Amino acid sequence: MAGILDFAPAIVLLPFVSFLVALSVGDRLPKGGAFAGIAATAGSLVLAIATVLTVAGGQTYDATIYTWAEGIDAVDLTFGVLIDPLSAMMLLIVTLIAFLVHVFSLGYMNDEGETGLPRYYAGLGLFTASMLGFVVADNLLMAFMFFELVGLCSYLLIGFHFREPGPPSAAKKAFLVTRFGDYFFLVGVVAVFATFGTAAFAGSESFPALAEAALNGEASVTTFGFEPQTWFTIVGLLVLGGVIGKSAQFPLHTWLPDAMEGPTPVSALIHAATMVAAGVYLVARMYGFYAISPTALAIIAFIGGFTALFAATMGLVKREIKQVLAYSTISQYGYMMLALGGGGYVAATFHLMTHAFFKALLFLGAGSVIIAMHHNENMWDMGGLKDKMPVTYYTFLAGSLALAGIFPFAGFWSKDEVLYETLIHGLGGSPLLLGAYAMGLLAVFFTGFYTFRMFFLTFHGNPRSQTAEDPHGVRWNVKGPLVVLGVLATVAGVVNMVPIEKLLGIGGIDFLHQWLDGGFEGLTAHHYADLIPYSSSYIGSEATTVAVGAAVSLGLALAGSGLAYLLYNVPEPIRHTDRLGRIKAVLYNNYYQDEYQVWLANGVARPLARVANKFDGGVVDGVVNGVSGVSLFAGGRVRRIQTGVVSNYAALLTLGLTALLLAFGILGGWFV
Amino acid sequence: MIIEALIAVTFLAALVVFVAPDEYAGRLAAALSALPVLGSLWMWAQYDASGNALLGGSIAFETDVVWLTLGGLDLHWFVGVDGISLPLIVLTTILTTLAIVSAWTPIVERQSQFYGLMLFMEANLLGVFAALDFFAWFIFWEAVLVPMYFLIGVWGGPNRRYAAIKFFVYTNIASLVMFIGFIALVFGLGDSVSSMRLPEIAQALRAGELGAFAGLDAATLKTVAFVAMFLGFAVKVPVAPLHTWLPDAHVEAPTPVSVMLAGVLLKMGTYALLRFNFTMMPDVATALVVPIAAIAVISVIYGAMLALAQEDLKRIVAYSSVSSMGYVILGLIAYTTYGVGGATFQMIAHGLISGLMFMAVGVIYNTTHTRMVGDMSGIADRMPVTAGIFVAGAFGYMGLPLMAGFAGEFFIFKGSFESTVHAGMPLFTATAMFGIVIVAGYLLFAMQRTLFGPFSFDGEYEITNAPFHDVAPLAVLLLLTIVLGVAPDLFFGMIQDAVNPILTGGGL
Amino acid sequence: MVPPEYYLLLSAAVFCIGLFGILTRRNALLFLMSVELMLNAANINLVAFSYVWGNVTGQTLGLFTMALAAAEVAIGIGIILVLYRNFDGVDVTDATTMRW
Amino acid sequence: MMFDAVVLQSEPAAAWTAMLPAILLGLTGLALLGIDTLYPEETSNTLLAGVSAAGSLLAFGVAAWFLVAGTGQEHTGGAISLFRDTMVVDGMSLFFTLIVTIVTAMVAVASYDYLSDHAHRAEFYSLVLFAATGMTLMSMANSLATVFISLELASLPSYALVAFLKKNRGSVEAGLKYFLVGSVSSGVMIFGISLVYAVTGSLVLGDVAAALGDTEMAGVLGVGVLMIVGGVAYKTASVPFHFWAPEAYEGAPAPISAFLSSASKAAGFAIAFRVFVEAFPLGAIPAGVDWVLAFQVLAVVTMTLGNFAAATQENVKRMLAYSSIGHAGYALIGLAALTAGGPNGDVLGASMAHLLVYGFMNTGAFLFIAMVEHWGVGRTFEDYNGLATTAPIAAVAMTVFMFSLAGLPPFGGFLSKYALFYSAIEAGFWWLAAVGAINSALSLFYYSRVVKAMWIESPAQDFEIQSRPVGLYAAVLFAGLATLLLLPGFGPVIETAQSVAAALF
Repeated sequence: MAGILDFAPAIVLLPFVSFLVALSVGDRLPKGGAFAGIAATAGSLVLAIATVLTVAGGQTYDATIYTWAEGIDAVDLTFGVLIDPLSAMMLLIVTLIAFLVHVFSLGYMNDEGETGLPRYYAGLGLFTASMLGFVVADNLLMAFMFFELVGLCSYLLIGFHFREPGPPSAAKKAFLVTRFGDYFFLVGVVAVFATFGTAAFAGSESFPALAEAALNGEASVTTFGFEPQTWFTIVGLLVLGGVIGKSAQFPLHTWLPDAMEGPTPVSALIHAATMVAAGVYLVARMYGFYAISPTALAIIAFIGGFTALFAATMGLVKREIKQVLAYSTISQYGYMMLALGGGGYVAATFHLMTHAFFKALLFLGAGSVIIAMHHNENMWDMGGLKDKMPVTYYTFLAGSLALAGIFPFAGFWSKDEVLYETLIHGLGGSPLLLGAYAMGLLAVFFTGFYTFRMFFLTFHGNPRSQTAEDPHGVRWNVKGPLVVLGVLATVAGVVNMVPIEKLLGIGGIDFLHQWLDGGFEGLTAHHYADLIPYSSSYIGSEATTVAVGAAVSLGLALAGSGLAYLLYNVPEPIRHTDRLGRIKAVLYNNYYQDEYQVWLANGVARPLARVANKFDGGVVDGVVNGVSGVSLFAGGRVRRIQTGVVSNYAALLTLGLTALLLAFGILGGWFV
Repeated sequence: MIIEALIAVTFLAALVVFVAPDEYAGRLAAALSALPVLGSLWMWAQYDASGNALLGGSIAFETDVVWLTLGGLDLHWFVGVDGISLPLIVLTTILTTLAIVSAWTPIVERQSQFYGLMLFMEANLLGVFAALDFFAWFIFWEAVLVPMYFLIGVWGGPNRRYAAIKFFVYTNIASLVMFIGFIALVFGLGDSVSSMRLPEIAQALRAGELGAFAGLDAATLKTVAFVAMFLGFAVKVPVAPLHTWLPDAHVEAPTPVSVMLAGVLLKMGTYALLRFNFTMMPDVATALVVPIAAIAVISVIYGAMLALAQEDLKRIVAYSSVSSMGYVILGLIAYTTYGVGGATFQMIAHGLISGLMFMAVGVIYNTTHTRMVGDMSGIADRMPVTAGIFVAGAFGYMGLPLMAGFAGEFFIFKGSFESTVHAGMPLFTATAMFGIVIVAGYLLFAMQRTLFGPFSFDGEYEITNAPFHDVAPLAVLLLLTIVLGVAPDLFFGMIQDAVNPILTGGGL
Repeated sequence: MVPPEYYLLLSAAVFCIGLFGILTRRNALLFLMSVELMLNAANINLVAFSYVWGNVTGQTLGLFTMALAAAEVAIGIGIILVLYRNFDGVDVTDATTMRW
Repeated sequence: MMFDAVVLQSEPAAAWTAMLPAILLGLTGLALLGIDTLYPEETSNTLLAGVSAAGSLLAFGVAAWFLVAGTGQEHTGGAISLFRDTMVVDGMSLFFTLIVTIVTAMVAVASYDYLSDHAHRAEFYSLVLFAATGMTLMSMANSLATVFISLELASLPSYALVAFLKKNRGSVEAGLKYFLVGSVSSGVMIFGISLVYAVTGSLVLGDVAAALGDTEMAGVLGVGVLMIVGGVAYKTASVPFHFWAPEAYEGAPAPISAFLSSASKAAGFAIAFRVFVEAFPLGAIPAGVDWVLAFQVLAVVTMTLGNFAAATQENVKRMLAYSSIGHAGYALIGLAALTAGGPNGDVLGASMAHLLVYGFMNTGAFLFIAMVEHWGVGRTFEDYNGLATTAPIAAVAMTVFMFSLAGLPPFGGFLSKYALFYSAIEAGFWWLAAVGAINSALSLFYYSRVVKAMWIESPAQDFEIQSRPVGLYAAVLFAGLATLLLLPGFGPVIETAQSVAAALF
């Protein structure tokens, strides 16, 4: 079928071409190669839409397009494209966000007279290409390779302003922390190869399928002396390491707030569509492998729930607008992990999508604000921007409502389903899940609070600084993307209105469920639903459960937002969080997470290295030099025999001869 | 005859350059060194052999004539290549040319001697990788040291005398130990071999025709010889704790020499380990798997930790070579297609990348006249191209996918993880793999402190973009690294083909 | 007749006297004389055992030895002469410019 | 007793010619004296050097021709023995003649420049030639008597040559020490010979061996044998009779140091090999008299002492002197690794081949020093700093000598040393080979110090080289070339050596 799906590789290649263009001749192009990037991402977007439509038509695509290393008497290592509902949806999201970010960059970078634009657009292009490659990857190795390239691009873009001290350090931290996660991921990849002899995602010979078969005793795989169940859990957790790193889950979340040093559009790209999304997407991609391991699922869920709450609390007290958004990102991805761990595959995907929209929106909105504020990000210097930048204001409002999970904005639906899935499976006999659910629920309140604290501080009240008095205007290339995303953030929820369906009994409006039920055998939501080790039970009936769950979460969200409204929607807001005292200090310092990690690097690794160095110079090399020293000393002694006095020579000569004579005489028994 | 032609041409080139006047020497040497490059590429294009040269595979470009007879053993002039040696020959020729070009700036005195010695070394290196008779091989093997000794000693840094003599004596003693070990094997084989041709000896050993010698029964003799040869080669590789000559040599040596040292000379050790220990005595190797794997892991982690402690960019790269070579050992002991093949591939990959890194450091040094991380910052502001390539090379060193380093390392990890020689291999592998985190650590720190941040440099030198002929070799190497990373099969195919025969039989 | 062992003992004694002289005398000339004693110790053996074995080989060599001894002395005196010139003295222990 | 004369006449005329090389050398020496007497005033240095070089080269040519033609070897009817078996011409004697003559030739050519401003050149050349005659005779001596006489014939001129620089304290001191130690050693040796004669009643090596079987005076024989070992040790500069060597080599004129350390040493080994193999064969010797063990001890001690002492010298010439002691230790393996019924031909042959290669590389090294002395550069390592910049060609040659002496490929010294150790292992003495190997590894350190000084160090004071001594250059370059070519060309050498050595057993 030489269908549109055969052009899937082009989706990846177009941004790559723009990368090459911007890198090679970017400085000779207008706008530093921006248009190349826009054109490329637009092309990818079009292709992605076409792809989605085709997939909607029931087609899927899985083909090996390049053999990276052909094994002789060994497995081949290949690159392939896997297009199924999940990847198609993700392609759409990524290309859309990337396109909008490119457009927005015109306003944020070009209009602000940044230098080094070719480098910037080259980075964006490569970033997009890597992420798209990761999305369409049809096996774990290819996924890992593009996963790493994503990491590289984040390094390059976060460190874009390399002449300042901050960005390079942040970039280094981002790469290093995620590298730490990727170490486990790589071990996992190798382990998957060693266990199953393949790393394919789809098909009967894919490793999730083989793992499932192995558990049912239908296939035999190398499990290195473990129970298959245990070994699969171990492998799954190894791969999870990469996820935790990239998706900034506890305890590897520390890099993400620092990554705010990068240009804001890049932050939008990183948080909404590319790097951070990659982790969650990976779990969804190989969900069939996690679904068979209760332990892995439980751990994912708990990490997710904890991160959601943990990050939300830190978001409460931040001063910079981007910092708040950063922690909200961490927290939101926590929700997705929670859903995945809680068996809510669809919910997670759903939240991934909605979050992509409203978080991109919020970041771009923040970018717009930052332009207006002449790159001052401190919310306490803002205020009263409401009337000066209405477009930004309203779109930002939509985004905030979505983030807070207020009905009927997109965030509400997805977050509600996340919590709902977790709840019912928790009730189904998994107290751990209930715990995670509780944390998620609590986080909803905080989310509402910090979101609107940010919102009111930024837009309402009186201007608290000169720049806030008359902010710098923004042009179409900023407003356009905001509007698009604003609409999406508002309405995207319709694709999966499960509560409505459940409550009003309107069938068939859970489009996303149906969507994700398509595609490859073994990669469908149904299949996963059969796999997950949870049973569901309800508070009373299913409908009541839905209602209760929705009501509770919505209530909490409203409560949080309301509190923020009371405290901060005043002309002269004061720093109420100071009342928290010590707690605020703890929160503001992110629970001293960075401190201990920096300590691990500088307080443990480096001294250890220095000790090793001393040992190497002193002992190991000392032995080497010692040997030569000893021989030279011996030489110095030996030559002393040569006194220079000929009589001594005669004496020594005689002695030597006599010694020989005596020795041999006794030996040979001459004197008997 | 192409191999003889290659070696002869290089020797002649060395002679010509040695007597050429200084002002042309550099250009002349570069031009002449292009001939072997073409030759080796032609060989690569024409390569038609298959299998392992030592284990009965067909040998490409073979020549075999008797040289002299000693104690009933024929010494042959026996050269030829297989899938293992050919990539290394290509690497050698290319790297030499690039190193010569990169020498144009830093080498200012006694140039004709310098370039002559470089070419002389290249000729011997080609001999090392092409020779299939032990004696011819050993003569080339030792002859490589002589030019290296001068290159470090004459054109090196302030402490060059110590470094040169240390390198020279240390590696020579190592060769001696190895030599004794091998000769013991030959005696143990007795009449079952009639010459010192490696294939003959390898096949005899794998066929278990080793007898007792010097009061040692066959098994003990084999183990002793294995250990002796392993130690001898381990110094060259180098493997911790026999590595201490390396940092001194690297720090003192001028850039192009470091490039050759890290790029090719270290590979002599791993190549010899593969050809001798692991091809000829797989049974002993697998019996000693735990200590060998342990040594590999220690080299990786310990080397990386040492690199983390360094302030001198060159020392950083030098120690990270120790770390990377540890991976190679790990791959060799795995006895899987991906393990041994990956190790061989990693030799090429590391040759390119370490060459790239040393050259990049050299280019920075040419302008700043310092290599100390603390002495400069924000260099990228003044020399963006160099900085860009430096960053790319550094990421290559960290094993960034689609660059040669990742291919080599991943092959090794995969191969050694799934290796069946010992139940602990997955654990060893996982431990060694942590090196990829540490390497990222020290390279990122070094780059952040030297290349990025606000520009500051407390030296009287004007810091500007490097001349084209300094940057060009870097670009070429970067390109090659990426090409090999995207299409490893350019070499990996023939490598696997030559490696697979090692993995079966011979007491495995 | 005198048993041959006696000749051996005699020659050994002479030889040892010569050796003793070499070890104790610092005067080059006396050194030379002591060497002569050693040579003559050998001559005793040669001549005596030539008689014991009833062939003249030993005696012939004895003659040669005497000649060689003379030649040696000739060279020796020459060297001692230049020694005297350069180190103004014939004490063999004076010449120690080269050592170790 | 008239029989000697009678025998001489009754000898077939052809047999005479077998000694041609020795005779040629002797005649050349006489001719030089003749020239000197004809032109007492203006004896041309060129003429003298030319004649002596020509004479020794002629002798070399004849010996080589004999060797190729197979004179005195199995396939042409075996060894040619003369004068009632007191002299014998066979492959081995010819082989050593080759070494002696070629070294003599090189020394003669080199002396041309070295003596350019000295008096008494004719004496110098003729003494060299007479000593060389003695050395060739040593390689032919087949009776303890001829052994002793030829040895003295080689030694006496050497004493004079070492002390040749009469105004130079070093030279005189060297001569003195060489002479005193030498005379003592010859005293010891002749006494040993007399004891052996006392036991066996014969001096011809073959007869001695025959008479060994039924002796009850094993003790006396043992003492005699050990004393002969002493005499040999003196000639080959082995412990404990090596004490003269460092001073003699350091103090003597450099060409003479080359001459003694190469040719004289080789000749010493010639008699050692022949005497112990022929007169005290392992089969016949009484169990108590284990001279192989003695040589094993000497070999180990000698090579170790030589190398260790050389490692810390400041004076290049003295370092070379010690290194030549070390090499004597290596060569002694040829005797130390002999076994009844072992591969003795290989062992002895390997040792001979090593002596040949050593003849080139060591002579070359000393002649390089002669060149440096000729230039008036000092003798210490520091004085050699930066020589490569002023005299690169000669420096390359010296580098070749140093690495070859260290046994480094790709030079002749590597193969000869390898062959030596290999044959030792072959004979079962792998520990001897191991000691040798360790020692040569250590030796690399001090040899490379010379190289380091010449190439790596920068000259302390930049001296101007006024002259390019033709003779010295010719000799040094010839030696260097030979050292290099002896790697690919080692095959015929080792094969000849081992075949002619095998003929002894």
